[in-house]
Amino acid sequence: MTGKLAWTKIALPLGVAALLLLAWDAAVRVSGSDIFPRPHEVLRGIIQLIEQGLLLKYVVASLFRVTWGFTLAVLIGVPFGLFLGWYGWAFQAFNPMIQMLRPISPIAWIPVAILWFKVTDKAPIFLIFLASVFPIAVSAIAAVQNMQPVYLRAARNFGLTQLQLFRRVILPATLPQIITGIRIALGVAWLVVVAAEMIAVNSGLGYLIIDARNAGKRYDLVVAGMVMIGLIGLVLDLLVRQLEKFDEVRWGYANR
Amino acid sequence: MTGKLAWTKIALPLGVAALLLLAWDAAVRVSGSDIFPRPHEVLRGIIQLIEQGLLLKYVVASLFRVTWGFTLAVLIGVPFGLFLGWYGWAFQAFNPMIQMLRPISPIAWIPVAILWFKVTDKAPIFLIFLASVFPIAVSAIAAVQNMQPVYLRAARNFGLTQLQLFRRVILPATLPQIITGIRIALGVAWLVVVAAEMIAVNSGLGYLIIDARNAGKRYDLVVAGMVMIGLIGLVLDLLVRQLEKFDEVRWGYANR
Amino acid sequence: NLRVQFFGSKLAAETTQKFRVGFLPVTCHLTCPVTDFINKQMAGDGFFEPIRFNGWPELKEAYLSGYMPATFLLAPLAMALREQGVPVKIVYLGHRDGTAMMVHKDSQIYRIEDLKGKTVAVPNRYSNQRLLIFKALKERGMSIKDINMVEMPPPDMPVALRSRAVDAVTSGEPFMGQTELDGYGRVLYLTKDVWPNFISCVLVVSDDAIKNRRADVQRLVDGIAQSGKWLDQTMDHRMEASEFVAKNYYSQDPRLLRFVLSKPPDRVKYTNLAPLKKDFEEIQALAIEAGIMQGTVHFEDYVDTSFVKDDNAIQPYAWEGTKPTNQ
Amino acid sequence: MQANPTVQVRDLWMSFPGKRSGEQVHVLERINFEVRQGEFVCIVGPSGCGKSTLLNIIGGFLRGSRGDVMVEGQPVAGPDPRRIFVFQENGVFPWLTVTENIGFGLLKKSEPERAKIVAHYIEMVGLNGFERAYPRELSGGMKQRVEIARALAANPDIIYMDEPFGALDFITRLKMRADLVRIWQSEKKTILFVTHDIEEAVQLSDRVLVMSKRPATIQTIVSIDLPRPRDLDSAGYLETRDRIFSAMGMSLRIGENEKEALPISAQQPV
Amino acid sequence: MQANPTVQVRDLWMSFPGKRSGEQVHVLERINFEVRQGEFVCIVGPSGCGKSTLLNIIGGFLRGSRGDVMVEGQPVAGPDPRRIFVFQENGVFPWLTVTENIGFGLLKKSEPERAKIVAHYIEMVGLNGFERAYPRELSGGMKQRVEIARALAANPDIIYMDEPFGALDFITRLKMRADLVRIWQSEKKTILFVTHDIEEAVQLSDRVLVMSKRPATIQTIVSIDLPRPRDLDSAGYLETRDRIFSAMGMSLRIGENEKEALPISAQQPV
Ligand SMILES: Nc1ncnc2c1ncn2[C@@H]1O[C@H](COP(=O)(O)OP(=O)(O)OP(=O)(O)O)[C@@H](O)[C@H]1O
Ligand SMILES: Nc1ncnc2c1ncn2[C@@H]1O[C@H](COP(=O)(O)OP(=O)(O)OP(=O)(O)O)[C@@H](O)[C@H]1O
Ligand SMILES: [Mg+2]
Ligand SMILES: [Mg+2]
Repeated sequence: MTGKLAWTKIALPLGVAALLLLAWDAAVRVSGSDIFPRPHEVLRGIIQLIEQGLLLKYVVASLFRVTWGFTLAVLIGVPFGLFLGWYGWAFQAFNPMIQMLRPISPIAWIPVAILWFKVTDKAPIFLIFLASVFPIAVSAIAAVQNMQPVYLRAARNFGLTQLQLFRRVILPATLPQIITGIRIALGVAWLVVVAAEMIAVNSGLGYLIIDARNAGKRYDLVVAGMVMIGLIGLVLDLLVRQLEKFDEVRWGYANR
Repeated sequence: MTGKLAWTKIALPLGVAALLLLAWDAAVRVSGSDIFPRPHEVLRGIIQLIEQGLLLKYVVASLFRVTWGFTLAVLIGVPFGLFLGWYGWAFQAFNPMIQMLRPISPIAWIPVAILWFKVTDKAPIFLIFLASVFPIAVSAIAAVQNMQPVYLRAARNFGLTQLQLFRRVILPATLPQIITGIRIALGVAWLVVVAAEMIAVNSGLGYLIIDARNAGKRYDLVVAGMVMIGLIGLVLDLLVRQLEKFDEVRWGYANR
Repeated sequence: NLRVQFFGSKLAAETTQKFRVGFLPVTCHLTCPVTDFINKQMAGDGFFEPIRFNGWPELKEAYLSGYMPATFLLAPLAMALREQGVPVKIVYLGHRDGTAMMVHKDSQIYRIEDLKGKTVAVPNRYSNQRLLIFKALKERGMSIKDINMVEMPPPDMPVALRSRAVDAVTSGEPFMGQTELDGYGRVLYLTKDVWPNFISCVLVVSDDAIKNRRADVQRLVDGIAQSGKWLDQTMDHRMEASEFVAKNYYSQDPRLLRFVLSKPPDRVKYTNLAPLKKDFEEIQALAIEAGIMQGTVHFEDYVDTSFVKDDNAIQPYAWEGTKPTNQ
Repeated sequence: MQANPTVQVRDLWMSFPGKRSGEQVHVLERINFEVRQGEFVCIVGPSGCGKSTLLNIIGGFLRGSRGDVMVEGQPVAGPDPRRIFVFQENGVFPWLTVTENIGFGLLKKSEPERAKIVAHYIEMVGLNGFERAYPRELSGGMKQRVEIARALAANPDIIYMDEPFGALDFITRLKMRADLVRIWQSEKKTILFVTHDIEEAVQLSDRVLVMSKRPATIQTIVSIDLPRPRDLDSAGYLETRDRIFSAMGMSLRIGENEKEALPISAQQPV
Repeated sequence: MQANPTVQVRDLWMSFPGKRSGEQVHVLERINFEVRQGEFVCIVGPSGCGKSTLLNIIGGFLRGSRGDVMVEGQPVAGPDPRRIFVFQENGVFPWLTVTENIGFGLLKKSEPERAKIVAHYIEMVGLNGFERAYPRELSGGMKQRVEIARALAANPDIIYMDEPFGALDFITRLKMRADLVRIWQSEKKTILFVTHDIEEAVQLSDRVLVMSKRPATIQTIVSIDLPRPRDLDSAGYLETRDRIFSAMGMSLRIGENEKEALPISAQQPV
């Protein structure tokens, strides 16, 4: 059973990946284009980055910025979302503002970021924070508002302080849904890393992509940057999904 | 009661908005900066756009692109997500790919979009689609995987065809969570509209922002674009939330 | 044509279409809209289709994808593309001089030497502004290591300088002029002070277009040359161009363009735009030093001078503008 | 204060907004009764008549459409930790273990004290060995016992119980009844107890409120003056039980839906 | 084929993986029994002993750790629409109205036919007037009746019911029992019925499986050869009932947990 599980967990996605790579390669070859890189060219690009010692540097730089921006987003977005979800008046007051702010592109925020944070790492961190805090807040608000009534009633019955109520009932009751929101937001955080690293930073995978796009015909490096971001995204998502294994949230998941 | 509700629903957010506007105005005045526009300057910018007949044109253009990209994302993301959530092998096979693709910035996809769709409206639509399909798919997958076991069992008991099962049990059971995912994705779709409209289109609110940025010091128009996107985001979110009122999904929401 | 278009064809520009030319809303590409506008005024219709982009990467990618056969491009980038095997030829220049390095007016930076240890923002690695800094520093016995160079989209440079997030900025106009106009930017140098006859942007066309649409290319080069001369003919022409370009092509404040085109008048020049070997050899030498070229191609590879037989013989457009609208 | 009414329901009406048609579902009509302090009152009535609704209004989780509900002299504004509710739907927190669930109402107590109380009630409801299990690992009856233990552990003055023993087997049920009566007697609690088991009502309570079909009114209130422990074979017991049976039969017979109007004798041939 | 075993359970063992300690929770041990076609079998046993687990394994929703379960001659691979399960937890779909829920198993029928069947069962479970209500607008007992109607409407060959009448009041319960027996007799269904009400078991079934405490074995199987309709005052009825009572008492007395070992006489003084 475990043997079979491990097999499908590894072999299936690898098979799919192999098929995709072949399709990609074939498509480029058939199109006769010399603009778009073929998989082995991308690999060569990655190797070149490794040799230059840039890959690790860029990965670390982006991870640093995303980690900060995203952690701040979680630390602020979850409590804020729970708060708004629970207190109707707060929701009425602030929800329209949230809904207005969240669709605004990080690119539009760049001038503000520069003004506030100059050309430091804080500027991209701010942009990443801004893009990911709203999905988290929205999912936390929705999770509270969709809580099962019977837990609410039971909770209200025991005369908890507000803090206890949040800590011991609302948070755990909403955690499974919030984790889904966090997973989506983590993707969004990386989604804006390229825009965020437009700001005068000379490192990072987003910078790599911008720089390679500016360079003549280095789409092998553009794709290399995309692949690296994708791989990191995959690993981070796996890590976040480990949270779902904790006893405190397992109740929210059907047995798979 | 309704009177009071209406009051809080309108007066509270307006109050918050007014406070924010005042704070913004004061901040710009105190900083003595002349780069950042004050609220009335933004209003003037919006009026100017209206007079030039541009505002409506831009709003319609962006709405057109977002509507297409987003609708495609919903039409593909929801069934695909439900499918992956239900069939373990499909999840094993495709989930890693999804997790890899979803953090990749639309900016990085621009070259691909230009190659495939040239400088047509299809290119930004593709980018918007790409950015919003993954949040939708992820939330649909999670929703299926977190379905309450008892509904699953009841559903499996009645010997439905696969299609009936999806249509009559899995979709309605997951809809409340999927709607949250759709709301988040709608924000993400707008989040990337600026990046998407970088591709030589000469209309749209994203284009307005880029164009105003290129104009040296037209931050009044940049902010005007942000405000318009924000207002549209607010309205669209309100519309999507109307879905929550349908009987078929109301069960998923605590009585508010 | 059954070829899979998914990954782009080899710069095969569709011959049936109007000749497309890519440009950005910067003064370096001013001749593109000017040519188009004057043509439309004189002939009722333009003979080419100017496609406005908003940033370098998209412009270049649209060109690479074969969407348009010609475009304005950064000179070092065009050369690097050729070196990377892209069938592209420089046929004419976009302008000469035309940019500046700005510092904050309250800063203590008065000479290039004062940049030591300071943060300087350039648009990207392939911009000629960056090469210009190499040259300026080298001539003063310094090197690129003496400053902290960062890359930044030009639209963000005014804010960055205003908030003193960086000490100096340099990019194409009108962003530099904007800082000066708003009173916080001070010119550290104009390009002509460091690198007379500096070239930042050039007009490039694909080999394919040179072969199959020679007449279109020739008309384009002639038009660009004529409008360049027209611009430099009188200050009135420049003021006129500021109006119609700002309004119809760049959506910028005409004041800004007027400022850039007149203060001083030789801040940017649109004459003498035939590509010369010595200019490009200098650029190439710096590009190799800056690590953006290998040096495997030469002037003859990336420039096609055959469209400019005699630059001096070309006459400015005989068009006196739409004066009444200026009132 | 002894023997003062603890719960007073005066002219209570309740209707739920009708879904589509706009017509309302009238659930409670003109409900009047009082519960004295220290009294054990059972509520019986046909399924769907409004027992849970009534209890929820008294508990402060719902608001009546009309009328007053006072508890300890105050109008009910919301739930209160001195009055614990045992829900008909399972209200055990799925993210807490059995121990944590039972200790939920004891946050103010010190750690060892809490542990002692929790251990006591785990013992009482017979969940030894499942202290660290999560609700998903429990059977239906075990979850119900966790909820009962959680309510008792909080040591409230008033306990509202909505069919608390519904999922328990016969023996466990007897034991829980005995335990509940013991706690009620020794700690002078007030208990309002909804049940669909008439024998249970007669065994437990001082008074039984018999509700009619929806829209529910109070059909009769049957006082049970039998001494405790009650002898289930005594004539008094049997007579009281049969009075309630026939009252409930009546409540059906006067209901609109004649189809459901099974005579009491229906208990004979199945 | 008549009188062939429809359900065969042979040497079935079941244990759940223990949470933290790694030690397993042994639930079923060496379970052996058969159910003939057309038989009505009740399962009784103490709360948490494994009744739901056993039924879930037979229904194909869980897999035993060891042993064979055959239904109609085939090993059980999963749920089957000819065998409908009524869950202990409420399995009514909250997004469907009462009508839609009850008609859920009838997708293959034509629209008018479905409407007719649904109307019939709505009538039977007494939910007239609530056809278009959603489950959140129903009381606990009403939801349970919806689920029963949904199962019966699907007209399966075998019905597995896990405490289906737990939340019903006395009268409704009697009516549902009578209806179930009528359907069972007229349509020759096989029914496996878990209950915690021993009277109910004796009233309904051909045989009663008495399970012991966890790890549950089959304590005894009591055959009930009383004629139907059953006379609840007949000596045979009372004697059978008491045999099961004492078997269940036994099952407690031999359990490990002496605290729970209440003697049968516990039913006397409360
Ligand atoms: N939220 C609601 N919206 C509309 N109607 C409701 C709602 N809650 C309950 N009802 C209706 O109120 C009536 C009484 O419900 P209640 O739950 O009080 O019954 P009950 O006496 O507790 O029944 P049971 O013994 O089956 O639990 C029912 O007819 C039900 O349909
Ligand atoms: N998913 C699970 N994980 C671990 N243990 C479980 C699980 N499900 C049930 N158990 C254990 O199995 C035992 C039997 O549970 P089951 O639900 O079959 O009891 P039951 O006889 O139906 O009881 P009740 O009458 O209370 O419904 C219980 O001790 C329970 O703790
Ligand atoms: Mg009830
Ligand atoms: Mg059970």
